[in-house]
Amino acid sequence: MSKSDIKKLGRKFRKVVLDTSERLGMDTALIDKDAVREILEYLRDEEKMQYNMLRHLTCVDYLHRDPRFEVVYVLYSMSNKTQVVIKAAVPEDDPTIDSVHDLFGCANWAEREVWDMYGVDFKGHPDLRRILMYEEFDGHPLRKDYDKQASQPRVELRKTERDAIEEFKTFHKQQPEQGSRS
Amino acid sequence: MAAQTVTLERQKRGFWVQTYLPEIFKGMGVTLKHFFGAIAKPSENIVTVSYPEEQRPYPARYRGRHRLMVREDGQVRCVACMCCSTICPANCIHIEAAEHDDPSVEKYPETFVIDQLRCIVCGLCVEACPCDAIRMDTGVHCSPFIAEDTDDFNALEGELRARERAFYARDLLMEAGDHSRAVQGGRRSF
Amino acid sequence: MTAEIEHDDINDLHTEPMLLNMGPSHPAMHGTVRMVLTLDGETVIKVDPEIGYLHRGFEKECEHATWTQVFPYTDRLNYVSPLLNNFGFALAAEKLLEIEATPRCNTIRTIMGEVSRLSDHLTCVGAGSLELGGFSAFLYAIEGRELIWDLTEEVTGARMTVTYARIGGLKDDITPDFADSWRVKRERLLEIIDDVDKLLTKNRIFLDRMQGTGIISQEDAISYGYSGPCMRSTGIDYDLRKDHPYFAYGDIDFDVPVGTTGDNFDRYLIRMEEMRQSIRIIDQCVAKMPDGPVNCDDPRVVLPEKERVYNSIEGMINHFKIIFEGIQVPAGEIYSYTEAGNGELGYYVVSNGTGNPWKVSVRSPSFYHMPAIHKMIEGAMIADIIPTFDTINMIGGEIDR
Amino acid sequence: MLAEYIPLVWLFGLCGAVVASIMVATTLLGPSPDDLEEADGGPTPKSQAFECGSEPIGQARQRFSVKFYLVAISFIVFDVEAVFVIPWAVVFRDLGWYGFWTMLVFLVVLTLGLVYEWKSGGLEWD
Amino acid sequence: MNFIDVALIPLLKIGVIVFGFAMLIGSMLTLAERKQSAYIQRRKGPNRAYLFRKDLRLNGLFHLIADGLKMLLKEDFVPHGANRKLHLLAPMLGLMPAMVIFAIVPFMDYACTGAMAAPIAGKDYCFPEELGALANAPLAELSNPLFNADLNHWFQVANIHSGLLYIFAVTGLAVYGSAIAGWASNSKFSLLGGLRASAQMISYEVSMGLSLAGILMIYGTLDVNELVREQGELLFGFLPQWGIVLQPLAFFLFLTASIAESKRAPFDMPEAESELVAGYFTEYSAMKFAVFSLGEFVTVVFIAAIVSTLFLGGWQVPWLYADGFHFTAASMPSAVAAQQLTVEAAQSALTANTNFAPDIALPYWLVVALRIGGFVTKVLLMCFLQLQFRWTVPRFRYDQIMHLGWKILLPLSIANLLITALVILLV
Amino acid sequence: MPKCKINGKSITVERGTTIIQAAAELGFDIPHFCYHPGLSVPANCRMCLVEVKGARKLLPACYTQVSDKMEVQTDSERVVQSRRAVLEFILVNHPVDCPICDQAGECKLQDYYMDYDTQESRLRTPKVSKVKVYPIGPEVVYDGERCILCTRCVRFCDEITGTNELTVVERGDRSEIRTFPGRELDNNYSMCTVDLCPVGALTSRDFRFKCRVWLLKSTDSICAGCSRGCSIHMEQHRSEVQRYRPRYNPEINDYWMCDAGRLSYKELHRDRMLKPLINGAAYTWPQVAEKGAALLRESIDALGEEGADKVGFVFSPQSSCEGLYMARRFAEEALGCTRHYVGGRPHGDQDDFLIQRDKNPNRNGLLLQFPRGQRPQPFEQLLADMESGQIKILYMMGSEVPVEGAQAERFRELLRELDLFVLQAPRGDGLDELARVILPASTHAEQRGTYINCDGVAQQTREAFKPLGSSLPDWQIAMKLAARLGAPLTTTFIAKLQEEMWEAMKANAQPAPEAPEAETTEADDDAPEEAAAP
Repeated sequence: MSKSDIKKLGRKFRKVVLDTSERLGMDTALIDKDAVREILEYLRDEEKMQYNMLRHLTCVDYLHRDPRFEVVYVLYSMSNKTQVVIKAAVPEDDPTIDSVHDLFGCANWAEREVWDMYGVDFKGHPDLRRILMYEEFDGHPLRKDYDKQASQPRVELRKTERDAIEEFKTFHKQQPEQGSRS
Repeated sequence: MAAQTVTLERQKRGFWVQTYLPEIFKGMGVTLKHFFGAIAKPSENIVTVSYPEEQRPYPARYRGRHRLMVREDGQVRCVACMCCSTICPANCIHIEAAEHDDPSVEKYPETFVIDQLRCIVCGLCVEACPCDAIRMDTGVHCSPFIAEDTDDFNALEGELRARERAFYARDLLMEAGDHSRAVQGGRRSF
Repeated sequence: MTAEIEHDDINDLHTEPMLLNMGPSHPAMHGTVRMVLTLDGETVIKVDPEIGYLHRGFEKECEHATWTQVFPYTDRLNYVSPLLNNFGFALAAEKLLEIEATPRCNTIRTIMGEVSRLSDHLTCVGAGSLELGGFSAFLYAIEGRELIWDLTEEVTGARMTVTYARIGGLKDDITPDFADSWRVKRERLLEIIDDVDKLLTKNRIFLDRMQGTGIISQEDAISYGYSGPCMRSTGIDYDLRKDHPYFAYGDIDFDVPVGTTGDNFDRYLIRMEEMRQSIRIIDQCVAKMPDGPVNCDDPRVVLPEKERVYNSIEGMINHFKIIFEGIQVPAGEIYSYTEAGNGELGYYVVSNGTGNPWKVSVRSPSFYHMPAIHKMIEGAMIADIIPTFDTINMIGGEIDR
Repeated sequence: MLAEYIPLVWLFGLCGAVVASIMVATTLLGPSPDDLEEADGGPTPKSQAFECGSEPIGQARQRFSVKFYLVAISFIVFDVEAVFVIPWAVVFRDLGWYGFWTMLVFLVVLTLGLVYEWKSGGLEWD
Repeated sequence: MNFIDVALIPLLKIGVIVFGFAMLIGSMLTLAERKQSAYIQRRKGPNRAYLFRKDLRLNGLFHLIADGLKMLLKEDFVPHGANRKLHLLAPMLGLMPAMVIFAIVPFMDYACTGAMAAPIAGKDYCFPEELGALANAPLAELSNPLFNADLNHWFQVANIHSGLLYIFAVTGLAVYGSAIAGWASNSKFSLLGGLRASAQMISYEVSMGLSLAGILMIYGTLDVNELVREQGELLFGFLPQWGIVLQPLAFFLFLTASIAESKRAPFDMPEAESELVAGYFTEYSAMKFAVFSLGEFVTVVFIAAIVSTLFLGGWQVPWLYADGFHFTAASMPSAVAAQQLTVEAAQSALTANTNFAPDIALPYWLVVALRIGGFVTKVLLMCFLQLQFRWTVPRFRYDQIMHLGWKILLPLSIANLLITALVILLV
Repeated sequence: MPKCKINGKSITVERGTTIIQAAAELGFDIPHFCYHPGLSVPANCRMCLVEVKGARKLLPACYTQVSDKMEVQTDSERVVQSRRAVLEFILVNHPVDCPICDQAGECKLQDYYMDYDTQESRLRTPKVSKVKVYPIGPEVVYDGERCILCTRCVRFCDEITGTNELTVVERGDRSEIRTFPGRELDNNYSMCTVDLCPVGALTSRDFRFKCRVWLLKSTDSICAGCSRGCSIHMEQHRSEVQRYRPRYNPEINDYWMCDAGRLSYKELHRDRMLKPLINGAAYTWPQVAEKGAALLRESIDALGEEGADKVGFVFSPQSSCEGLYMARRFAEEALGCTRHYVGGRPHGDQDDFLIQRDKNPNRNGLLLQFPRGQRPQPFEQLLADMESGQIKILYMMGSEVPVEGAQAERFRELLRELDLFVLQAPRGDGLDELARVILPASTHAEQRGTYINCDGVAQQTREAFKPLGSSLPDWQIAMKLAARLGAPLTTTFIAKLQEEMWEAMKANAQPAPEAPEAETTEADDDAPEEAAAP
C-alpha cells in the first residue's frame, strides 16, 4: 500500500522528491529540505494516506559526503497501518531545515534533540534549546567529527537557573492578571 | 485474528465504594492476611533474604566473578589472544602477553587483570574466549570488598586500597579456576 | 449568581506564582528529570520538563562499538525491561542482515519479552501505588518483579543487565526446566496481581486520585506519537504486536486492552490487564515451544559452537573474524520497531557495511510521551503530577539514552 | 478548685524542659556544621534550602495562595460554632425541646453559610 | 496542701503516664511501625542492631536505642536564610502538645481507699469507711472528691472537670509546630507543607469538635472520667453503653478527623514524600527531625487513648465492675432507683440484697489491674489499627482532603448532632 | 595493447600485464598467497585461479598475461569451488593457533576463509606436526605448522637482498622453510619476510606477542632512522608505537625497509622528557614561556652590547621542516642570533639498497631553510667556538650530537661552562642534566611535519597520537617563546605556516624542490589542523 503512496508522492512532487527507494521494506523518499513542511503536511492531511503519526525524527551524519546530514522522518498512518520514511538532505554549510513542530507535537522535542546532537537548526521552532546536553556544552556530540573521548571543562554554575529567574520575572510582567491583585 | 482489542469498560462507582469504608476494610483484610501470615509462618511468607548470613543460591547460568581455567599442569589456560579484552565493552580486561619457556605453550599472559569495578558483567568475554580459559560461573558476585575491610573507608588511603582491590590479577582469578575439558590448541586427532 | 461570583471573584483569587524546581533529586521524579513548575497555590500553571540528567551517550557509544557490543548498552535503556530492548535491537540488525531468527528463537524471545513486560508493568503499577502512599501494594508488586527477575536470572544469568539477545539468535537456549519454574511463579504472580487489585482498583481514595486526572485526548496522543498503554488508554488500539506481528505474536491468541478516556486510571487498568494477557501469552508459548536450533545458520553472524572453535582451525578462524572484526552488516538503513513495555521502541539503524554501526538512533517511548506532559498537568494540582508522571512511566535510561 | 491544675503546671514545665534538653543535646552532641556561608554571605550548596538539587528560584517566603486564608476564615466561623455547640450539648438534656429548636435555628443559619461558601466555590481548590 | 500532694504525686503520675507510657509507647511505635509494615509486606524489617554480641539482636529491638542515638549524634543543620529561633521552636511545638495532652487521659477510675466500691446501675461508687456527713447526701456526691476524701485520682495526671475542652485547646496548639516549621525553613517545599498542615489541621478540628457533640449530649459531661464511668452502664440490660454503640457515626467521624489531625496516612499531605519531599520538616535533621516524628507517634498514642476513652469505654472492661463481673443489669440496683437514693440508703440496699452479688467476684486490686490492662490493650489496638491503616490505603489529594473535611465530615457531624438530639428527645 | 573483459567489464592494458593486475585496476580483488608485486611469480599457491573463456582449466591470474579479447571470470562458481578446495587443503594441516598467532587479524588465510570458504572441517586424520618456534634468524621466528609454503620469503632473499639464505626442504606435506646449513636469516632486511608472509609462519621477534594487530591504529608516516626516510605505516596502540611497516612508495623504498629503521620506533619512547623544566622545576607552558624568555633576555643582556653575538643555535636535522623554519625565524628574529650550527646523529653504515650513511632524516630540509651562503656551520665549528669562548649561550634543538667519544665528552664539559643552555628536544640523552631550560618537543610521530630525504623527496608525517606529556611540536615552542621575547611569529595554523615555509624554501633553493603531493596514499583527511595555543 505504502509503495503506491511513495510513488504517488514522487509523482505529485516531482521537483522536490529527489529519489525513492523500497529496500528492506522501508519506503523511503529523499526530498529537498525546503519542501519538508509541504510534503509532511500533504502526507498527513491527504485523505487516502493519513500519515498522521510521526514515529521518529532523527538525523544521520554522513561525514565527507555532500550533503552531509540527512534528517529522517518516519511517518506512520494510523488508519492504513503503513509507514513511509522521508529523508531531507541538509548540507553542511547550511544546516537548517523547517520545523514541523506544529504539524506533529512530538517534533518539538525530537527537533530539539537533533539540534542538540547534530546542530541542525530548525527554522520556526519556538524553543530550540539543548535537551540532553547542558546549555554550556560546546559542539554537537553526535557529529562524526566530535571525538568520542572529547572532554569539556567543568561548568561552575548552570546558566539555566539564572535564566529561570529571568523567566520568572518576565512571566510576572507579562501576565499580571495571573499575579496577585496588587 | 490472533490478537483482538478489548475495551475496558469503567465500572460505575456504587454507594459503598463512595463511602470509602468497605473497600478500605477489604484492603485491611489483605494487609492483615499478610501480617498474620508473616507472623504465623515466617519461613514461607517472608521473602527477604538477610544477605550476608543467608545467601540465595545462584542459578547455574549466573554470571559472577571471573575465573581463569588452568591446564593439567596447573598453569593458566589463557594464551593471551586478547579476544576477551577486544570484545569487552567496558575495557576492563588488561592483558600483557609474553613468551612462555615451554615452546608448546608459546604464549601466555604475563599480566591478566580484570577491573571488577569497571566490569559490567555482560559475559561477552566468556563467549569470545576461544580456549575456554575464562569463565564467569563461580557463583560469586563481583564485589571487590570484604565486609571486614569496610573500616578502610575512613581514610582516603583506604578508599584507594579498596579501588586497588577491584583489580583482580591473574593468580587470584586462577584460584577459582579448574581444569577444562576443552582441548588446548585443538585436538590433534579425531 | 454563581456564575457572576466566579467571574468576579474566584478567578481573581490568584496570588504570586511560585516557581518550584521539582527534581532532579526528588522522590517522585524517578531520579532523573526536572520539572520547573509555576504554581498558583497548589495549582500548576505551567510546567517545563527538563531531561538529560541520565544522558550516557548511548548513540555515540554504539557508533564506536561492534554490533554485538551494543547489546550491553541496550540493557540500560529501559532498565526495567532490558530483554525487550535487547530483542528490539536484535530484530533491527537481523532486518538489515536480511536473516530470520529460528522459530524456537522467536518463541523464546516472545516468552522472555513478555516476562520483561510483566516486570515493567509491575514496577509501574507498584511505583504508582507507592507514590500515592500505598506502600504495601508497591512491595507486593516488587515481590512479583523479584520472581520475574529470578526467572530472568535463571535463563540469562543476570537480573537486569541481561545481554541475552544476539544477532541471529540468543546467548543461550531457555533452561530445560523453564516450564516448571514458570508454572510455580505464574501462580504467585496471579495472587500478587489480585492482591494489588484488591488494594487499589476499587478504593475510592485511589479512584479519586486516578480518575479524571492526566487526561490526554486522542488527537494529542497521535500528534505526540504516543504508543503503548498511554496510547491505548485513549481508545486507540495501537499495538505493534497486533498490527505488525513479529516474533511469535502472529500465532498467539491474546487481547489488547484499550481504555476510553485517556486518564491515569485507564492506563492503570490497561497495565493490570496486560499483565494478565502477558501471562496468557507466556502460557501459550511454553505449551507450544518448537524444537530446533536457537541460533540461525549463518557463519557470518553467529559465533560457531565452542566445540568447533576449540578443535578445528575452521571454527577458530570463524570465531576470530567475528570477534575482532565484529559482524559485518551490509550497508543500509532500517527503522525497526517492537512493542516494549512503555510503547513503541524503535531503532533507526544505519550501517555502512563495517563491523560498527554507523548510527543507532533509539525511538524510546518515554521520549515521545514526555513532551506532552504539559497537556496533562497544566491546570491540575501538584499532587496530580505524581500519578500522571507515574502512569506515563518515564524511565530515565530510556529517555536520556 | 485550682489545685487540680497544679499537675498541669508541672506537666508543662517538665515537658518543656525535656523537649528543650533534647534540642540542646542534639546541637551539642552532633558534629557542628561548617562552611554554611560563602564569603559573600550567600549559601553554600550544602546550606542551601532543599530544592531538588537545583538552585532555588525566587523567594520561599512569599505571599501564598489566598485559598489558605479562606480556610482559616471558614475555620473561625465553624470553630466558633463548635464553641457554642459544646456547652449546649453538655446541658442538652436539661434544655429539652427549647434547646433543640434554638440550636436548630443557629445550626441552620450556619449551615446556610456553609452552603453559600460551598456554592460560591470557597471550598474548591482549583 | 502538703508537699506530697502538690509535687510528689503529680510528678510521679507525670513520670509514669506521660514519660513511662505515652513517650515509651510512642517511641516503641517507631519500631513497631517498621516491624508491622515489614510483616504486612512480607519483609523482615529492621533486625540489624545488636548489643554487645552480634547474635544478640532480639529481632531488631535495639534499633530503638540505635536510632535514637544516631539521631542524637547527627549534624544539626539549619538551612541558610532560615529563622533560627523559630526553626528551633517548631519541633518543640510539635512534640509538646502531644505530650501534655495526656494530662487528662484516665487510666483507671479513682482508686477507692474506703469501703468496697460497688456498682449501681453500671456505675461504681466508692463508699467511705465512715459515711459521716455523706450519709444523707445524694448518691452522685460520692463521685465528688470535695466530699469523698477516699477518691484518689492516681491514674490520671490532672482530674479536670472540663477535660474535653482541654483536649480541644491543646490540639489547637499542635498546628503551630508544623506551620512554624514550614515557614521558618525558608524552603518552598517546607512552606507548602506547612501551609497544607495548617489548613488541614484547622479544617478537621471543626469536624472533630462537632462530632463529639453527640457524645456530650448523651453523657452530658465534659469530665473525661465521668464520660468513661457513664459508658459502664448496660444498654438493654446486657450491652455496655460504649460510645461506639451509641454513636457509631461519630466514632468514624472522630477517628477520621483525629487521624487527619495527626497528619498520618492517608492524610499525610503535609509531608507527602512523593510531592513535597518531606513537607514541613524537609529542612530538619538530627534530633529535631526525630522530635517531629516522635510527636507524630505520641499523637498516635494519644488518639488511640482518646478514642478508647470516648468511644471504646475507656478503662471499662465489659461487664467488669468494682466487685467483679455483672453480666446483666439485673444483678445491680437499677438506675432510676439509684439516682434518687441517698448514700446511706444505697449502701444498705446493696448490702441487704444478695441478688446484687457479682456473677464472678473479684478482688478490688484485680479489678484495678484488669481495667488498666484493658485500657492499655485498647490503646495498643487502636495504635495498631492506625498503623495498619497507614500501610493499606493510598493518600488523598489535597483538595480531596479539604473536600472530605468540609463537605462530608462537617455536614455529617452536624447531621449526627441533630439526629442525636432528636433521638434523645424522642426516646 | 590488449583489451580484455573481466567479469563483464572491459579494460585495455599494457602488453605483459597479468590478469591479477588488470583485475586490480578494475577493482576486483583476486585472492592470492604466493604472488607479490615486488617479487617473481611462481604461481604455486593456486589461490588465484580464474576462469578464462576458452581455456579448459582454470588459469593462475598472477601468471597469465592478458591477451586481446580475453574474457575472465573471477567469481564464477567453478572458481569459487576451486578456491574452497585450495583453502581446505591449506587448512588441513594448519594448526589451531589463531589465539597465539601474531598474524591473526591481518592473516590472508583468515580473510579468505571467511570470504570464500566458511565450511566445516572434514578432517578426520591427525594433523602433521612440524617445528614450532624455530629461531630462523636473530629477528625472525619460524613456525613450520603455520607455513603454507608460498615461498615469498625464499624469493625475497634471492631477489631483493640477494643473500640466498632460505630454501624449502623436504617434500610433500613435510616441506618446510629452512636456512642453508650454517647460515641464518640474518641480513639488513630480514624482517621484510615477516611482512611478506601471508600467514603467521614468520613472526618478528620484536613485535611478537606485543599487541594484537586489530587493536593497532595505523598512520602514514616516515621512518626517521636515516636520511632515506622510508615511507611507513606507523602503528600505535594507546599512544605507544608498536611497530613500523613499510608503505609502498616507488620513489623511495618500494615495499621494503631495513631492520634498523624498522626498530627505530623505540627511539620515540626512549628517555622522553615530558615536562618543561626551568632550573629543575616543572612549570606549565605559559609559565615556561614567560620565565624562559625572561631568562634568555637576561642572559643576553648580561653579556652586554654584543650579547646576541654570543648566542649559538644548534639546529637538528631530526626536526621537521616546519620546526626548523620556525626555529630559524625564532633564532634570527627573537634572539637575534647569527651563529647557527647543525646537530643531529653521527654518520653510520650504509649499503647500496636503502640504508644511508646519514642517519638524520631531514638534513636536506634543514639546509633549505637557509639561503645559500648562510648555511649553518658544522658541529665541529661549534666546539671550536665554545672552546674559544665565543659562545656563552647555547640554544640546542635535539639532543643528538654528531660527535662521539672524547669529543662528545668535551662538548659536555663545555656545556657546563656556558651561561645558559636551553635544550629543546624530545629526549634528554644526558644533556638534560646540563640544561637550565628544558623544553620538551614532540617526536615526528606526534605531529604533522615535512621531511626531505636524501634524494630531495619531501614527505609528510601525520599525528599518530597526541603529543605525550606536555611536549609540543618544535614550531609551537618557538612561537611561544618568540611571543614572550617581543618578536611574535604570527602564524597560528600549520597550513599557513607550511605555505610560508615553502615560499622561503623555494627562495633558498635553486632549483626549488617540489612540494609533496598533498597525500601520497589512502589518507584520512580528518585529522584536525592543530592550532597553536595562543
